[in-house]
Amino acid sequence: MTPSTGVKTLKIDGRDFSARPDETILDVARENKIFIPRMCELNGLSTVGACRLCLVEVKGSNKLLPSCVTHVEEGMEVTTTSERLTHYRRMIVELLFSERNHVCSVCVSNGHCELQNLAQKLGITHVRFPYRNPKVEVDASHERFVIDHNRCILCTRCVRVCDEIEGAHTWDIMGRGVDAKVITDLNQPWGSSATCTGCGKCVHVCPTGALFEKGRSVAEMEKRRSFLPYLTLMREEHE
Amino acid sequence: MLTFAKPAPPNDDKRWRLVDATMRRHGQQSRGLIEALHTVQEAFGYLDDLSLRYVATSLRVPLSRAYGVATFYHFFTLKPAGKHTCVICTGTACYIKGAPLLLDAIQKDLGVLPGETTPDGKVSFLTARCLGSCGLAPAVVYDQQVAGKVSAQALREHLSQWTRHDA
Amino acid sequence: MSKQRLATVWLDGCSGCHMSFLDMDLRLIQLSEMADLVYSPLVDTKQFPENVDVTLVEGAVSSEEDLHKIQAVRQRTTTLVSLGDCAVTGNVPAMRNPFGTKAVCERAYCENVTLDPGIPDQVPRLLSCVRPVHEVVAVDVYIPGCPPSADVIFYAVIELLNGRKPDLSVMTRFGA
Amino acid sequence: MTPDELLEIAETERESQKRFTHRVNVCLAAGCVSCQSQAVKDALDSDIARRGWGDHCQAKGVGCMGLCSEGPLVSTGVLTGNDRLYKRVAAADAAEILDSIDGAPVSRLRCPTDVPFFQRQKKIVLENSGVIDPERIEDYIAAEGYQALIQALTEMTPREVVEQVMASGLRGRGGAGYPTGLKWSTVAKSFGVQKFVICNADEGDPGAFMDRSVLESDPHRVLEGMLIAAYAVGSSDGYIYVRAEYPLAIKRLRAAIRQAERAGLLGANICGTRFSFKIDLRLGAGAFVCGEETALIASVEGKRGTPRARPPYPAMEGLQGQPTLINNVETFANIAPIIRKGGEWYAQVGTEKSKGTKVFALAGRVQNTGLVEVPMGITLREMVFEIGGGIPDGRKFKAVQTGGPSGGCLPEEVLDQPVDYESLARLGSIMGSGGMIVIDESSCMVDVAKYFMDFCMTESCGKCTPCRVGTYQMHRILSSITEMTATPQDLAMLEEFCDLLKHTSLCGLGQSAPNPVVSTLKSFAAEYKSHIEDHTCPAGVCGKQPGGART
Repeated sequence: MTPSTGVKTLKIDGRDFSARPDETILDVARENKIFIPRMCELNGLSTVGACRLCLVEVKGSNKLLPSCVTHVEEGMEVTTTSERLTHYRRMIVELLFSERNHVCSVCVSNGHCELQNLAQKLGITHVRFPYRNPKVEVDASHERFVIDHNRCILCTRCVRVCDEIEGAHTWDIMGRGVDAKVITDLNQPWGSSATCTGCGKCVHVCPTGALFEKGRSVAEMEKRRSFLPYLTLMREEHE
Repeated sequence: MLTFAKPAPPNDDKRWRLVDATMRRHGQQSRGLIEALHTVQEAFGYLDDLSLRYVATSLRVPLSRAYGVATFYHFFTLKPAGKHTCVICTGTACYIKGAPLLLDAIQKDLGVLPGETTPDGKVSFLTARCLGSCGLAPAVVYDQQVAGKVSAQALREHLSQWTRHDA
Repeated sequence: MSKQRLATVWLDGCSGCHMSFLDMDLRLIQLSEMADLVYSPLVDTKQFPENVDVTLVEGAVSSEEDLHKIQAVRQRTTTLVSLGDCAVTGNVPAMRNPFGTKAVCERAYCENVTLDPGIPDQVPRLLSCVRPVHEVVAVDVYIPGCPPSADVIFYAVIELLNGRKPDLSVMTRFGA
Repeated sequence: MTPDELLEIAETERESQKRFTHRVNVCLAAGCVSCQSQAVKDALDSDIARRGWGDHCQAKGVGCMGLCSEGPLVSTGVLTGNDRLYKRVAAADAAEILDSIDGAPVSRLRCPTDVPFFQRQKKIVLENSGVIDPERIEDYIAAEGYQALIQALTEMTPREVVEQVMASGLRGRGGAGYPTGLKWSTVAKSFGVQKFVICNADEGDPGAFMDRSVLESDPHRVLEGMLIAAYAVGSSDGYIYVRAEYPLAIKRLRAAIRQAERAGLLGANICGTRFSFKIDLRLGAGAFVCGEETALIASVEGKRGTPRARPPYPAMEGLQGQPTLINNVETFANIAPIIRKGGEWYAQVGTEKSKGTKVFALAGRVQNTGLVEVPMGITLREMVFEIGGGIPDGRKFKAVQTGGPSGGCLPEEVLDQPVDYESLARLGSIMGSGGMIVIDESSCMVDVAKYFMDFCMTESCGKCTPCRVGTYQMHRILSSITEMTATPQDLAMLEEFCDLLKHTSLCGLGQSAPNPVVSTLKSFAAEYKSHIEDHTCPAGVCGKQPGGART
């Protein structure tokens, strides 16, 4: 069968797939249950290509390409897992662990954390680089939620869900480099934010225990994300 | 239809007119944010919550985005500057030609780190990535005046003039 | 074949890893057939002996005493194992790092003390920064977990005593 | 303005200039201004008035004369061929210079011009620099200014303009060396309701000041280049993104834009054609990463200057999602002469793959520091030892750093290699925007590598993980080496990070951040070794100077 106009055929890990031209490599992989690690990408949000975990090898390109923002092309041959990719992914996850103070054993998200799970999946049993141990705050001023910057990996999912889905744009990033930090409004206590609607979407898209509901103890914070693709689709239908 | 009214300036300080003019020139659009912040800093010396809030709401920029922009660019400062400012250039040429000695001297004499102001508010100590005056390395800017080939001794003397008898 | 020499060391940790070690229950007997426990908080040896085949280290390196101890242990051990998150990551003990030693001591010995507050001088001096074991000495095997389960410890120790290097990432993880 | 009107202005200006049989040019670019050259100019002005010489003698403020380290620079007799250059001139010297104007030169101030520093240069970009008054459009027009624009608008199709730029072989002078003609042609062919032309004047490399000098010395040339580009690609809106740290350049650009608008060279229906173009300034605010195209666009849009993934490239989807041409100052400054004299004329200069000239900011431990323009293909040795005049104070050469924080440090062994895009890349550095810092034996190469890593760490935007945290970890290792506490394992880890950042970072800043480390590890491995194994710094810098202990 020949593909209809516009449909692209490509190979991922040696298997043949067809895809719409507006799909990314990651979209196709996800549809077909091929796991590509990522932290900043979340189905239903815009993509930023920031965490660099979803880099893949594409035949003919000497650069590694972020699968979340790279659109499929006819005849593309993609490799999602290789020794080299795993090596880089491990280093990136180790960097994330070394950046802030991730103490899994006392974390509300222990056992439900994307960072923790990915570390295990990549076979990381220790972090080879010294921990940075920055002094960052925990903001519990919101009546229902808490942000613990110790566990934030700056994936900006909260920023995007608040802007794109809720439409409040309460969150953004301040500063730059390793000192960057997510903030609410004018870097004020979350509880005093006039723009926050308290919808809690940011909490549920957060991959780690950085954003959580009050009253949750160690390992008790399970996140719910199924609402997201649904909301995004509803939104697109209305537009 | 939802109407949007531009907020009134926070107070009757005349300098808001300058800020308003810049925002008008950019069609009250969010893309004028950085230019508006430049004007605020030029007029008031620094950006505070009041001005950030005013500019953000006038240009319909989310507050967190305005704050994010203000803190992304190192040229902007959120704290009032001291009476005098001393900028040490730390560009490559200046570094090679002894800027570290100047940094050391100023940190010892004033007891403040780059980006800080002395507790008495007399001197702000800043560093610049490159003033483009590499031919004059190491370069220092004393209150907008560029000085070239500065020695630690000369720097100390200049600083002591500011800190000693300051009318 | 003579029995191998096994040791366990307790640095800055809650002893939960040692509890988990004890949770091996009957399997401890199986273990004792393969190895002698030559040093451990669970036995009465005072000095860390020479020529130890496998040493399991619980806890992070927090004080000068920890530092000296782990250096000696490393010298006298063939295969050094970081057991549990404190040894592997610094974990809870390392949560003091962002605050600095002084603030931590004051909080612990002065602010929260009503009777005779004051920083004692007879306890080992704290290092400025709590560090995982591998940042101080070379580590051969890592067993993350808080604590790692008895099953994981048993599997790891048996493998090591049999001269194999176990891959533990499938069985345990940080915080497990 | 019509072509004839332009010629008339040029003619009138030349005539009025002829009146001045004696002229004293004073450098009023930032380097000399900071050595009080304005006072020199003022002294000359008042002395000329006092003498009643106003009808035939003029003190003229001009742009950069190049030898910044010897400023303030003053020249006389440029028109008569009896030109003399004076260095380190003070206001008190004004009378003496005027006294000598027809006689013997003032020998104690004289700066010889028959030396390689001046003789080896070939000026295209800087042809007006130090000659014309950057604050007067008439002076630019008298020096054939805006002729290329008129020529393009009245005699050439946009496509022909692109063809000339293609034929010139000009490559982007901002660093990466992408063929300018190809970029123009992509933007020209891209479809958009609106197209933008942006001049990248966010000269961020520490140790580079070429763009600043061009903007201060000859701002109209940059405007003309942008106008021609806009015509070629079909754009009506232009921006100049200039560093707020360059107040003089901003002032002169603003004045130049106003003058060009008044002369009908900017705005609607330029020269009576259907071509309209306006230029607006946008001030950078101290973020090196905004030199990256997509970050620059974000910044022009008033946002945080974080880069995004490419493709789509700005040439197709840039500012406001529209096709956008971004070139740097020096690239635009090359355009007018290319159009005026033809692409083939330009292509005769330089090497096979790197055409034309390149402006370098020569600085560091070298006798002559300042701005030089040389043909591509000149060797590094000629740059350092002939033009630069070698190393002062009897010290030994150690390395020359090109390309700033994205470049590398090149050792003695490669000094005979030519300066062009390919050679520098092959040697492990890059052309970059044109900073060239000479390093002598008094500097420690590990410390230099740490300096650049510190730069990249603080300039990282923080968006992608490898750059945000990787630069921090690399800087930590380099610090431990300079503090003599590093182990061989740390060095191995450093190399792993070099590889990681190069291959996984989102933008050029992160991808090239390891370059100074890689190049020093390659050429100065012994210095790393002695820090780690013998705990000594061969240059005696680390652990002693504050530079060694900076965080």
